[in-house]
Amino acid sequence: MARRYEVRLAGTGGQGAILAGILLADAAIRDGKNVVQTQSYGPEARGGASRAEVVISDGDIHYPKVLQSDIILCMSQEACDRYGGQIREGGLLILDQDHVSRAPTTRAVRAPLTSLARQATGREIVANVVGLGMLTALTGIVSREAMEAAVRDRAPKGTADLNLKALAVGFAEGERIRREAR
Amino acid sequence: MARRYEVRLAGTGGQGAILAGILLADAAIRDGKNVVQTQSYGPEARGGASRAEVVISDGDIHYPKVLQSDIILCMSQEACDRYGGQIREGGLLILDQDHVSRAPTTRAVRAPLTSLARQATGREIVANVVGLGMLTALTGIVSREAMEAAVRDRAPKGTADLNLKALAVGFAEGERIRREAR
Amino acid sequence: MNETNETTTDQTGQEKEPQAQRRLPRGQVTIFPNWCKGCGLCLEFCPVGVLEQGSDGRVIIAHPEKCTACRWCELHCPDFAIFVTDIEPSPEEEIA
Amino acid sequence: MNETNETTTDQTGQEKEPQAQRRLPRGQVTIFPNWCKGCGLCLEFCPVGVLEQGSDGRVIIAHPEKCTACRWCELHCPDFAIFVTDIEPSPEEEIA
Amino acid sequence: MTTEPSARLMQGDAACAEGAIAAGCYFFAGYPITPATEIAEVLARRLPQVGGRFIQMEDEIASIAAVIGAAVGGAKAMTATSGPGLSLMQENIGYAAMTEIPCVIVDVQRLGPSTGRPTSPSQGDVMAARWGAHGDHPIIALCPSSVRETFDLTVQAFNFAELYRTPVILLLDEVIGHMRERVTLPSPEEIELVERPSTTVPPEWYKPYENFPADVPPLMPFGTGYRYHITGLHHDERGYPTNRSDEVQPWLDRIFRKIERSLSEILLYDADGIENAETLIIAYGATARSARYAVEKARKRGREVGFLALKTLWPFPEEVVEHAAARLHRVVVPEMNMGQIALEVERVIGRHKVRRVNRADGEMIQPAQILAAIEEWA
Amino acid sequence: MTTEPSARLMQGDAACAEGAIAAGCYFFAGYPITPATEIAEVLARRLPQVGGRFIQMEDEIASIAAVIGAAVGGAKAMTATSGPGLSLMQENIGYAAMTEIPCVIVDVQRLGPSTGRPTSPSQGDVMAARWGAHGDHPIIALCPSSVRETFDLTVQAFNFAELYRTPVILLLDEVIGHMRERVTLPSPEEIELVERPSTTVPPEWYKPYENFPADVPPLMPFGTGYRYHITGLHHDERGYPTNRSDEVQPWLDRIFRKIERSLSEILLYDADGIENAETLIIAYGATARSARYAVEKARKRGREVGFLALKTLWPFPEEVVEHAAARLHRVVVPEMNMGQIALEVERVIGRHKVRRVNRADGEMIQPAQILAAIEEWA
Amino acid sequence: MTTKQPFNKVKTPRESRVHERYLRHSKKFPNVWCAGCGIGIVMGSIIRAIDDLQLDKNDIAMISGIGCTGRMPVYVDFNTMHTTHGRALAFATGLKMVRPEMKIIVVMGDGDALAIGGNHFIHAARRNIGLTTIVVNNTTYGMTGGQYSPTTPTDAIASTAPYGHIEQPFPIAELAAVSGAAFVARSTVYHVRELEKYIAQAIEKEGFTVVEAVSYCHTTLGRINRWGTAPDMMRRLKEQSVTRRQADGMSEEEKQGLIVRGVFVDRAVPEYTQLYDHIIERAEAEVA
Amino acid sequence: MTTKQPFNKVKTPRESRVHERYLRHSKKFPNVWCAGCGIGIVMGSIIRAIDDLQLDKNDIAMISGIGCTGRMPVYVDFNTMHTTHGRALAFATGLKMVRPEMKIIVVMGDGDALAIGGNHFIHAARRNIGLTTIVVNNTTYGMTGGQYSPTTPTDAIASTAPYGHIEQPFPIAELAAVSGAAFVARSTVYHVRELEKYIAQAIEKEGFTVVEAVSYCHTTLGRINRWGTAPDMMRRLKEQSVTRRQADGMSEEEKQGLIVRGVFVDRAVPEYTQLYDHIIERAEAEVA
Ligand SMILES: Cc1ncc(C[n+]2csc(CCOP(=O)(O)OP(=O)(O)O)c2C)c(N)n1
Ligand SMILES: Cc1ncc(C[n+]2csc(CCOP(=O)(O)OP(=O)(O)O)c2C)c(N)n1
Ligand code: SF4
Ligand code: SF4
Ligand code: SF4
Ligand code: SF4
Ligand code: SF4
Ligand code: SF4
Ligand SMILES: [Mg+2]
Ligand SMILES: [Mg+2]
Repeated sequence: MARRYEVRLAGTGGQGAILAGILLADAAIRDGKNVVQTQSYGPEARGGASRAEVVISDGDIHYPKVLQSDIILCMSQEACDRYGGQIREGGLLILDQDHVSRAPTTRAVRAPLTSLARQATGREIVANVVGLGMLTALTGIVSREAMEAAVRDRAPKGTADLNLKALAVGFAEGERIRREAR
Repeated sequence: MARRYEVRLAGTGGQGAILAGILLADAAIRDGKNVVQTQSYGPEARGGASRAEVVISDGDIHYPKVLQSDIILCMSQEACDRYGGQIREGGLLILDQDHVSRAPTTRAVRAPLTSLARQATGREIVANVVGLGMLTALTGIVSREAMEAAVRDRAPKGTADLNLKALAVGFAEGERIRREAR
Repeated sequence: MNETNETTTDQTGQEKEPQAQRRLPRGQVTIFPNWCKGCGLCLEFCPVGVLEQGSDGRVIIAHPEKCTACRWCELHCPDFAIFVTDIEPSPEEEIA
Repeated sequence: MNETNETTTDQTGQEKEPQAQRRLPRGQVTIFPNWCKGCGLCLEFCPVGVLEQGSDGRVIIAHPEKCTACRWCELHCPDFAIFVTDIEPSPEEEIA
Repeated sequence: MTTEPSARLMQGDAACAEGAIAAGCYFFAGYPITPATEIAEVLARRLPQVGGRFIQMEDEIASIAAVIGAAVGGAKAMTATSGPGLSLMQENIGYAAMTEIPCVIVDVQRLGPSTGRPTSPSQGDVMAARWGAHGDHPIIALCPSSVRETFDLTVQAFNFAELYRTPVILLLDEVIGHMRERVTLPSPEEIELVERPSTTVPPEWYKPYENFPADVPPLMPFGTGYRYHITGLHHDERGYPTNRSDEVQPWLDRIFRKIERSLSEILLYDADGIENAETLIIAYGATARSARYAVEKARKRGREVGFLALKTLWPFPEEVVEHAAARLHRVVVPEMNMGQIALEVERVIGRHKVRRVNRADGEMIQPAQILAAIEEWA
Repeated sequence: MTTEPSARLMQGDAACAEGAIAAGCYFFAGYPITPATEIAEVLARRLPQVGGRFIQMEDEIASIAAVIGAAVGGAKAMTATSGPGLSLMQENIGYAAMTEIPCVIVDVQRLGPSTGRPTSPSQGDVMAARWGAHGDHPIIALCPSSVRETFDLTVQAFNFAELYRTPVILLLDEVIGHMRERVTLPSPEEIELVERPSTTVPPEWYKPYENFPADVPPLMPFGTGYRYHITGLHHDERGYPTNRSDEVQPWLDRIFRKIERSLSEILLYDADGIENAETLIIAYGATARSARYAVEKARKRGREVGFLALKTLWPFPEEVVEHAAARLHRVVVPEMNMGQIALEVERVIGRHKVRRVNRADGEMIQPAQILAAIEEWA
Repeated sequence: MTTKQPFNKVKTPRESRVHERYLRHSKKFPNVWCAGCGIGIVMGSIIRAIDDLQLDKNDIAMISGIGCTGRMPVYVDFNTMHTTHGRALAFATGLKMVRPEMKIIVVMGDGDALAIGGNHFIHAARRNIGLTTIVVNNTTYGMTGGQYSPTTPTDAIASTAPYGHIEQPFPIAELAAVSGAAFVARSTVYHVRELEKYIAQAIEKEGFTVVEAVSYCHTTLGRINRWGTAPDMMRRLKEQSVTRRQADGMSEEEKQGLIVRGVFVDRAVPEYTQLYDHIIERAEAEVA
Repeated sequence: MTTKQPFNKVKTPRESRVHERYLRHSKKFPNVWCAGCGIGIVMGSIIRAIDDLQLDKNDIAMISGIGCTGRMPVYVDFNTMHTTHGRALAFATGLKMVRPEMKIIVVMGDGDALAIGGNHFIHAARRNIGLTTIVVNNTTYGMTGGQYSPTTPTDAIASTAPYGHIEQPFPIAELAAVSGAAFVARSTVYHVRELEKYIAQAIEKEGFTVVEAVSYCHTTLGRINRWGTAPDMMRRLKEQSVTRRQADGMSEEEKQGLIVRGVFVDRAVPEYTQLYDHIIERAEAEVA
């Protein structure tokens, strides 16, 4: 079986975890990869905690859910409490430190996604895309161009620029962290 | 198995075939017999052709429908066309000659039940009970007292006398025919 | 047009004695006995008593000559068992 | 009772300078931050601007002293996260 | 004229209504439908005579809803319908299973599918009774084959409903529902009644969906001081909605367990001649009468025929059937449908042992058809 | 970034909607319900773009009714719902079966019973799809396990509906319906479409329920000059109500026969590794994905595992399963329910060969559970 | 003076023997209804109205639910459909959506239309979809034998109200009006000419239209309440009904128990399928 | 002049912190509703009304169907039941029949009450059974994400009406009135005091009573239509509503799009379960 990458994106309703999952999945397709994105959320169509799961592979993807995450992005404390510990040995845990104070491991990557979003765009709502930028930069699981193309095409009408800006900020932050880690 | 008597009473909706079946069944119980009465009729609860079947026995009655009739009372041509031929060898077929002109056998007993009812009570509606009286007299399948008691108890409110009169007429007519046949 | 109400003119303009005219049938009633269920609506509401109940319960045309072609019966028969045609006086009648 | 509208009497009958009275808090606002979802209803409709949005999105009591105990906020908070008690002037205030 | 004073002529539908009254039914909600209407009509007269309440609702969905509502208020409650109404009730039958509200649903089966032939009998709703509602849940379904059995099983249906906090479906058919038969009803003392179990814990401690110690926690009626929550969402032991999968499966396991562990009480049937049988007949409802007739005829002809008349259809008496058929190679399953209980029989004893006898044209299975199946195979 | 231009990310529900459009669906009526709402939302936008019509009705009963009405007008028509809605639709699904009106009903299964957990997956409606409506009638039910298969089977569902004049139920589950997956849709030329057969006989001779020569008489749309009658009552060949039992059974036999004689076209499945298998896994829907994962893992561990992924659930592929399991003693049937297709598998191959793997708590069956069943038994 | 009929000139008004052109009389008569039932009278009014309007039979559909009234479509030579109890309007809505050019007449009993079917009734009215609904209001469930219906008069005895009925009846016309119907009228089977006229108006009008045809069921509710024969009940309709104009001058008490006949609503509201055509235009423009 | 709060005499009006006595706050908060949703405001009004009336919590049942509004019962410390979509009134009818002494409050969304549940709504009103119905009318299906509902304004965009909505909305209050309700009133979540008053009146009144509480759903329909935040939508309620008295002086055009607040019906009609008591008396007399 081809290598499976399993990504989990989690937050509270309205933080855009699911949109982030869709963007990541879309980018993977642009990179010629196979991908499956699933999700779970609160009552019926709205509200509550929400999470997206993205499985990326070069081959077939049978089981569509995450078995053990390679990458987790947590945008709320609740999400971190619930999923933060389920990362595989050597996996990457990204936390929005504006919302997460306690983490299950010291090896998590922390960044103030929400503040970065606000500073760069004036809108906290794009913190998810900042996170995606970081994730892209830190893992290379999808290419930067694919991610940009995905954001450009899929961002809600009239918000493409805003989101691309957020993505760039995230990407830069990711790059910075990578450099520092080296 | 104890002897089963199978009786079929048939007419068009409104002629009271089913009520006749109930009265006969009730009489059989008063005679200490076992009895099952079933019925079939037109659309949903009302109208259309209707027929009642009564199975009387001293023992258990398993199959509740008529297999081959011992006795048939036909109050309409349609009923006679449909059921008249299904009588067992040696069985009794009673026809209301006011409504039935063609019969499947010459050995049927014919009587002007409707006219008798009208003459005796002024109401054609009790032709069914006239028929029951005849049937009782001709077959003895139930006792006259039981039949009278059934009619007395079960006739629609305020019509007991009317119905008893009709029964008596039918009984007399049956006796007459029996005498003649001897 | 006329001075009294006692006489009227028919459509041909011919003067007629009212009694006679009233007796003259203006509608011809037909019954399909197979469809008639003998409900009694037509006969109970026929304004002039054309119809009666037959011995088999179905309706019969007892007084055809009385029919005024009002068509109450036809319009109300639930079974389309009765209908009425307008009759124009036949030549004989016209000269009667 | 008074000749001008400029001064009023409080319930104790004491005369007061209106400016001062208006500044006097008449309601005490309490917030349960755990229940507040930061919807903004209370702060947008508070007639006197008592409330503001905190950095975590939840509401904070920025100007407690302005509260007139109108209870708009309490009655409209969908999350029962804010309530208001009426304050009777404390002894110090009464003699202030 | 030698009348036994208590013997009387009674219709199946009326026996069902009288059985309900005898069982302590306090509330009936329904919507007319042939051939079940008579049950409503009798209860419209009878219930207020005993202080109970009858209501005709705007449709079948409302009827079963009202029945569940009344049961939550503490009443023994029932509705009655036929196939089309059963289809409409399915969503709320599932609700009753989910919330574990006792109630009785009578389905007097007529010929389907759809409007079919309303005055003709059928046994076409057997599988719909088990599987009609979406999602997984157990159900109890009983099926009488005489007027007296209709009375008895109606009482039993109420008892099971209360004992196991579950909807119970009583499957009559047009033959049984409309048939009048000589019947002697039991006296009130002879009738064993189950009253709804009550709790002794104080209201603050009450858990309407408690997993332990019993599998059937008592259901306290609304208005008695026990304030709690009922929901068709998956819920925790207190009845509050839960999103935790680890609270769902235990609940589901419990509601299946509460039935399974009481199978010996729930599974009702009559068996005879099983021991020496060469051929076994399995039948239920009106068809059991045809079958019994055929069995007696066949025995007269010297055939060793065993007869299993099922009264409990669901849960399906797997062990009973397996045991009865163990030694045999020939099992005949006559049904007024295209083969429904036969599927279960096949599942339990293997497809190739089973000879189905079916008709779904609105006529009873004739004894001759069953006889032919016995002979053909012998 | 090496994008194949036609590959795209698509949600299962959207693929269902696009499949409908590709199949020529002209009319959709529905009522929102999680997790099927997206199908309606996509079609509300898409249908009028292609000249079709969308309506949101007041409930699910009205939705399926409107779909049947539209189909009578000649339109390919569909509705989509989830378990609670399926329960409500049952009466009219039976009507469609009785009147032989082609239509497609999508049920995106969520965790039941009752309201259950609306955003969680389940396969709890498999039996309800077959048996939910009262009375006897056949049904076709298809079940995809990927986004692309959802598209394909939606097209297939319309084709079967028109070919066999029958309601077809498409059983998705929440995983498949809400999942987004890379998918390359077929081009229009690649899609095989069935248009409703038409008659050449003059209107006076037209018999909408003719028994011969074909088992599927053509259904002429209202408004095309063929005036005839449609009824949920049992009817004769012209469609008029009949009380004659000798007209009922032939009709019933025909509607079963029309499906049975086309089993080779209707039964869709994927099989692999059956020949040398020691253990067989039978799965469908989202669970087929868990199973496929487990199968590959088990094979890596050296086990000979056969895999049968069912796409047609009803009619149940008896012969296919019997054949696949003939040599075997171990068949594992994992399902997100308490065991529904397992019942059929048991019926066909015998209870004792079957190992059920079930969960009905709103979580997918995990590959490890299936693996364990394989190992445990090996 | 004897009538020699063969020599008379016989004038058959066009509408006379109208059934020969509109009924499937060959196979399907006599009909299932009880002798004297008003449903057949309504059927007559409908076919005469259609004849007046000179519509093509191929363009007409008649759809019903279940009940005695629901049996009507089988007799008429249109595109006919006998659906499930209460759902006729929902079936008809689907047909209308895909065949907007057809004239669709939905006939229902009071139970069919307003008990189990009440929701579809108010929603079809709200949508103002182009269907003509004819409710034969015999104030009971005839088919199942005289149970109380949503229009049974308070205090009547019914087979499920042996001690007297305690519910208020729906005012059908008013309910349709408040729900949004474009045309609403009420008449009775006694007033056949008026009924026919209202039915013709309703069929012609675009949008959702309702004609309540008050009838009776002498064999069930009538019998239980000892209201007499079909002619007796017909007489009651005549005596107990007034026109809207007559009713306007009456107090609420005076109106109690009376059937008010007339047109209650006749307004211009855009019809649903026509509005939907605009949606298609907009959508097609969007993709173009 | 600084406020030394500890020394002030603090007066908590009885109704303040009323949630502490009526809500199951311990386990069930925060609630599921989106920030700023009006459903919580209606819940507040209901418990304050109940507090006003000094009812015993054991005698109160709150029953709902499915929807965001349908989630209300889980929070309140009464006998509570969350039923199936649209059927709450039918469940409540059964409960009322066997527990006539209880005060039963049925809370439903506009879809729950009037789409799938429309029939039960008009029939409960016709029967005049003693239930208090509170319809939280946010003019959409909130729970499923902003589809059009029976009260969505014509021309609004909804997730299932991407090209604009072409149906007329139901006038809930008028529909309840014509169906037979004993008391009908309408207010909004802006006018909480009024709402609370109407709810109290509705609970006290015997018979079927309806309070329509106009709300909004900013996260679904509001977002799709760019109607702004919860406060923005709250402002619209304030600006777009008038009292019945104000409306009386207006033309139909002027009233278009306005929310008319007030009591629409308040009449004496005998309540169903009380009438049924007489049936029982009659029946018991018959057998005695
Ligand atoms: C779902 C369903 N419920 C109940 C019935 C039984 N049923 C048949 S007709 C009818 C009512 C008939 O009353 P109405 O609609 O007023 O028509 P009428 O016979 O009076 O013309 C009922 C309840 C049915 N066929 N289907
Ligand atoms: C039988 C059934 N159909 C559909 C649904 C899906 N559903 C849940 S809530 C809802 C509508 C909610 O709208 P409304 O009643 O107005 O309540 P709100 O959420 O707006 O308060 C729907 C359609 C369901 N749960 N059950
Ligand atoms: S109205 Fe018609 S059916 Fe009735 S008696 Fe007259 S002709 Fe016969
Ligand atoms: S047309 Fe008028 S007058 Fe002539 S028979 Fe008919 S009802 Fe009588
Ligand atoms: S109204 Fe309530 S929830 Fe909203 S911001 Fe104010 S305190 Fe918080
Ligand atoms: S009580 Fe009135 S003044 Fe005080 S904070 Fe609340 S809204 Fe503002
Ligand atoms: S039962 Fe009543 S409504 Fe039905 S046909 Fe007879 S008279 Fe007419
Ligand atoms: S979706 Fe709308 S109605 Fe539901 S909680 Fe959110 S704002 Fe309220
Ligand atoms: Mg009626
Ligand atoms: Mg709503």
